[in-house]
Amino acid sequence: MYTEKVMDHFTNPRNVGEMENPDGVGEVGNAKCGDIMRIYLDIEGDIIKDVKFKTFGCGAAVATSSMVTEMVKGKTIDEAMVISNAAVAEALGGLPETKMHCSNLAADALHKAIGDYHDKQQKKE
Amino acid sequence: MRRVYLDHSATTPVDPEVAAIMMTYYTEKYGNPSSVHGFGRETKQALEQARNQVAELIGAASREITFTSGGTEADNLAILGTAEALRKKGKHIITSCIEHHAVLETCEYLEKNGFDLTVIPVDEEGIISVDEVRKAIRPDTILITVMHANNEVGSIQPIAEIGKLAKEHGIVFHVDAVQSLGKIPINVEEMNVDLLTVSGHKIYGPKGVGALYVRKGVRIVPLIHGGGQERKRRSGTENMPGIIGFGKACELAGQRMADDAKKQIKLRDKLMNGIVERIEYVKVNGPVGEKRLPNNVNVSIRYVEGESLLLSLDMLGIAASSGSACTSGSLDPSHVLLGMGLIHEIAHGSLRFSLGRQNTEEEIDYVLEQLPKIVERLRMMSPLYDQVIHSKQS
Amino acid sequence: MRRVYLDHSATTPVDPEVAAIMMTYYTEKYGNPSSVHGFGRETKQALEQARNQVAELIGAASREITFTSGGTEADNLAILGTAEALRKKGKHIITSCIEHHAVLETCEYLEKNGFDLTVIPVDEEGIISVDEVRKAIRPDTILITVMHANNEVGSIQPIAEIGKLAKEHGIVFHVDAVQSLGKIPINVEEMNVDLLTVSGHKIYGPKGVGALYVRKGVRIVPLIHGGGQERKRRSGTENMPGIIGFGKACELAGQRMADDAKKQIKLRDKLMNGIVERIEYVKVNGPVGEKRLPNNVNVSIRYVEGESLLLSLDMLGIAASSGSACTSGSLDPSHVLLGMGLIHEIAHGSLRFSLGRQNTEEEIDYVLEQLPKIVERLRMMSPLYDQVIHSKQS
Ligand SMILES: Cc1ncc(COP(=O)(O)O)c(C=O)c1O
Ligand SMILES: Cc1ncc(COP(=O)(O)O)c(C=O)c1O
Ligand code: FES
Ligand code: FES
Repeated sequence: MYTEKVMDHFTNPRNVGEMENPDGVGEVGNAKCGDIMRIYLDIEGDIIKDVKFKTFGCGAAVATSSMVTEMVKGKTIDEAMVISNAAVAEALGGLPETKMHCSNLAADALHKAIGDYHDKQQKKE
Repeated sequence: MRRVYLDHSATTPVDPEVAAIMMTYYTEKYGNPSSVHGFGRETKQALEQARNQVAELIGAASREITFTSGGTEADNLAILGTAEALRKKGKHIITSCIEHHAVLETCEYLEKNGFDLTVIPVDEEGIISVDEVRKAIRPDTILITVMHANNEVGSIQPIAEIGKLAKEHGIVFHVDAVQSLGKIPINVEEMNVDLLTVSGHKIYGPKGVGALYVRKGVRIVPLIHGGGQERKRRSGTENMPGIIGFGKACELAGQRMADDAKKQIKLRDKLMNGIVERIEYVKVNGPVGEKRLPNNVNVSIRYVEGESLLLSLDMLGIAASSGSACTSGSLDPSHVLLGMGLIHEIAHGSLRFSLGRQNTEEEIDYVLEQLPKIVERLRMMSPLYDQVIHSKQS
Repeated sequence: MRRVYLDHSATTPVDPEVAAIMMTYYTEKYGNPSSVHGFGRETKQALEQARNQVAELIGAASREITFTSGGTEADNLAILGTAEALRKKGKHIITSCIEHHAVLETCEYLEKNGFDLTVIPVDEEGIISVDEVRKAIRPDTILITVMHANNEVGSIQPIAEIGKLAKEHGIVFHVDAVQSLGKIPINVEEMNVDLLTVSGHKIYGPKGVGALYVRKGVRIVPLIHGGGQERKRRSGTENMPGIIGFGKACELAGQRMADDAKKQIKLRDKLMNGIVERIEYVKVNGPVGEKRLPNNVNVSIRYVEGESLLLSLDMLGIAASSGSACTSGSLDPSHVLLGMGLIHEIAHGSLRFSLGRQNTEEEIDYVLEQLPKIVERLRMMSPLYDQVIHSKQS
């Protein structure tokens, strides 16, 4: 069902955890299946220095969460903003058809966390 | 790697004795039972013997057994066949909210085509109330279709009482006994059942074969038309090896039922209690004791998701199943758990272990050793569990 | 006793290689392909491989194959499923008078339920005229269903031409290819076929499994509702060992088709000519040469009755079949032979030998040695033959 890469990220998820005083937090629930993901960002300048996640969801949800954290670490927020659901799925070597929606969780949470970062910045100014 | 199969409600291995007989009918006694020659006659005889073996396990007469390609087809034949036969008499059908998709989808198909459907709710243990069925009966009710035992939570239904009700009102009564066959006694006479579905691959027989019991005098319109096999109820060249294997599996099930149940109840309770003792925030789904199938364990483990549990168990060689939305094509968690009143979030983290003849106490120990570690790891990843920990600490 | 099996059109033995693979899936790799765990995954993969093996033999894509419980179910799914899907578009269906009961009975069931049916006649060789089909087409025609090769007389139909016609008129085209699969090439693209029925047990695969090819974009309503297996086209736990066996049998059939045909054509002609040479008052039924299946011999032997012939052959270990009314439940002789214009009396004494991979020249010699004696004996008993002799003498 899942590719080796998906199973690897599911078994050894990268960047699991929380963050004290994150610069941005995004949480999304997957309306379709009830799964939840939360992502924390540590941003310096416009570079994503560190990232952590927590996910309640299926194998694909966990794997895409883990994958997306790897993909954004060290990137600028603009680069991170353009990471799409499809790109995450592709980076994992693909997902089963019925599981494509799971990748929404990861990308959406990321984008939401960046949005949160922007909001906080604006408040500071 | 070690492999522990605990998904016998999904399907079972074929008993070696059953497989050996089937083999003969694939390669040596391959005649078509409709043929006049010796190759045909020898299989024809075996066909009637198998029919008898199935009939005996449910207290029916041989002639009342129609072989099908499985439980799903038998459910369809029962429901669509009755609806078609009685459409002039009435258009109301009663079923329950915890039926297998083979029943629910078929009833819904009829609903879309002009029939009226009443879906009876269940209590929190997953048991249908006879009273609710009584209240649902209308003058134009033509069929009541409910399952004997539920495939997800193992709840055993009050079939004999519903049967009595159906009989009093002259309503055709269909029972899906796919999960109960060979696990608890079935008697179509005592239960007042008119149509009863059984399937081979849940009782150490082959996949691709099942049967519908049709009480003498009850009329159903065939689903599959053609050569007129099975007394014109089900056309198609008979799946002889499958049928013979199913017959043998029924014979063995009859002999072993009491022993199997005794052994499995012990393992079931050990596993269920062990999980509750070792893991926090666990809910047992379904009834306990007499009203539960001997081989079913179903628990909801909060703050973790079912598919992730399954995958993690699988990596340790443990095969189970889940009512999680994430394991099904549809995106809703199990309609059975939701029907029992579980909220989405809890239904999502449910796990079913279904025991079989070959399982050992040692295997249960292995599961009880591994499962808590898996849950711990997944909870560490879960944003929902965070909140529990935090609120505890504060 | 010596046993010569010449009834391969009724059913074939399972190839030992096929049976061996199936065995593994009964007792070891028994997982349900819908399951998340390893037991499920290993069968899921095998399921898709089998789908591919079937697809290849008919020039289709994997996704276009839906597994069923056999040829009969596939025929029903094609016909009922199309009728249901297109009932708002039109109610006219075209078929031929020599179809298998799985097609004819299903069409007649629809006719009883408000559809219009045109049954195309055949010529004396048992071949449908494309012109007749053309003439039958109406604006409300939704389905043309004809067989590729006839099971009784082996006549091969002009499928590609009818397919072209169907395509031109935008009519769904279903072909029952149960008898032609593995015997002559099939290509759904070249033949312009939308739906195609195949079955396992006619090609050295297992009984109880078949498939329907459904061209991408063609919509059919399912016959069997439930868990939504087979892309929602056919619910029910997949008959994995059966499906895998069928897949393997298709692969083998593809490899062996040319050789098998060559060998069987030789035996076929030897048997057919041998009978004509050795026995008086014999009529060959069906076409000769290219338009006949490589493995079919069908003759009417006047002044004797089919069942008596079969029983006499059977006593010598020879298994064949007959179009006699006496061997069927119905009391009319073969609708195929009658459709070809044979009178009752002649159809009654018809005999079909259908060859298979294992048959030898020596077996044919044995039949040619025994059959004349049997016919002689039965004719001695026949009052019809009396008259012939008398009229000859006088
Ligand atoms: C209660 C119940 N009914 C029907 C079925 C369908 O039977 P089959 O798998 O033989 O199609 C199943 C199993 O899948 C079942 O558990
Ligand atoms: C032409 C034809 N169609 C359909 C069938 C039915 O297939 P099955 O025996 O797999 O149900 C047969 C054989 O019985 C056949 O010869
Ligand atoms: S996130 Fe629920 S199905 Fe994947
Ligand atoms: S005489 Fe007996 S059936 Fe024909």
